[in-house]
Amino acid sequence: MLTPSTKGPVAPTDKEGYLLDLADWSPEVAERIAQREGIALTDEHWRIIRLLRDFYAAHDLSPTMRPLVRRVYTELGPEAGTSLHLLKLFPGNPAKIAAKIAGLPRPTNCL
Amino acid sequence: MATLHLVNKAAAWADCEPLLGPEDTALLIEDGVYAALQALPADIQLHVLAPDVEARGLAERLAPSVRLASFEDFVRLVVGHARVLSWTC
Amino acid sequence: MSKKILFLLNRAPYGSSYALEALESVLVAAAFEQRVSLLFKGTGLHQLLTGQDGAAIGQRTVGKVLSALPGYGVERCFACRPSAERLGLAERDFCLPVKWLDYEGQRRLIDDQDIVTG
Amino acid sequence: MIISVAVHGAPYASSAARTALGFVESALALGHRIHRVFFYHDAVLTAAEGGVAPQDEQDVQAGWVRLQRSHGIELALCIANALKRGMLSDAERRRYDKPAATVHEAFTIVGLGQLVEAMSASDRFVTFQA
Repeated sequence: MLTPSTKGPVAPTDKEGYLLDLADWSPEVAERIAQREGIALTDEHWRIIRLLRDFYAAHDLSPTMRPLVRRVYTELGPEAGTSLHLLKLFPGNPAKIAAKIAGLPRPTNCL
Repeated sequence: MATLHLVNKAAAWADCEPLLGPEDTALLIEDGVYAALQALPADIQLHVLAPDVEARGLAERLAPSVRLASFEDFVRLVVGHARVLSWTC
Repeated sequence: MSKKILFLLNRAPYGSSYALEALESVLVAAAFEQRVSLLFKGTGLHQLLTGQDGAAIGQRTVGKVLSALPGYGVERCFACRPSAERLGLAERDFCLPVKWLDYEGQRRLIDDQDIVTG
Repeated sequence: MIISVAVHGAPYASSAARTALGFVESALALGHRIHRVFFYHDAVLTAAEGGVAPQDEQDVQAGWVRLQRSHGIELALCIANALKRGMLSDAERRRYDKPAATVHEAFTIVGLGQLVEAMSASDRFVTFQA
């Protein structure tokens, strides 16, 4: 477990913490955004973050919850690929919070 | 059940026409009403939206088989068909 | 209630926001568990071309978004054969598998829908 | 019958919002229920606050506002399409730190899910293309 610190590069974000310039993203920036969300990133988190970044590179899309769960299921297996698991890693709204940390645009606002 | 085809550009008629089923109806609106000036098969149920026809000076130029529809007729056509397909281009 | 919704996609992928914004509504309809089908017609078939890179003009890549559709549960993608013949396109040009329909097939597809939109 | 309507065309550059208005007025006159009017693509600009219509042209926005007042019809703007075109409610204005709200108060900004809900909850769905 990483010790929360207030150090690390700062990148400009909007009021909800999404990066203004996606090119500013780096693993250090991710740690910093996660910290603001009250999340200490573990390897489990990083597997999801990498998968999200790959998804975005392939599809120019921040996935909403269902396709995200589906992709995690196929790529990382049935234990990781449940909404409950994602909810544990990224409490609240996993698709939104994980996208924020992964440096993707906010998922299309459905609700 | 039948489809109501809305056509709002004359050039979109070429896309719509091959997909008109025997029970289907076409309603030309906006710039789609110009499509009613060309020679069209007589067996098509063809309506044109009256205010759009009037605005464009076409009322006297329509074939007798073409029917003028008011907005209320438009609503009745929508209700009387299972679905509405809107063509544009 | 789950409905059968057909999206008629006949806009070119770039040059206006119609194609991408239409795809957004396709993805949301799928996310809300509607039975979604797509019918590509006319220059809408150009959305399916491989090798697109929207970044060259500062836009998202329509072909990349389309390739996400199976992951959203959208697997019913149809293409108008007469349009493709007119435009000189074949399935090997496409980034997504499609089922080809002639006019009769398209009429049957439309007749089977609750809603058709763009 | 329960009817919902999608409007796709920009005001002025297209007739979509005007034709849709005529349709909705007549549907109400014939006793049908309008579940939602969903403005998509450039049609979100129909809600622009502060437009001044020429005296000798129909004020299409005023027509929609009247219907909203008299029949309580929901005039919904797609949030994603509205934001990128500068159409902001007061809440969105504050969220994105913009100087002014630009959406007439008769219109509401909603997620795309409301488009799907309108399709699902209506007997007929009519799209007014650009």
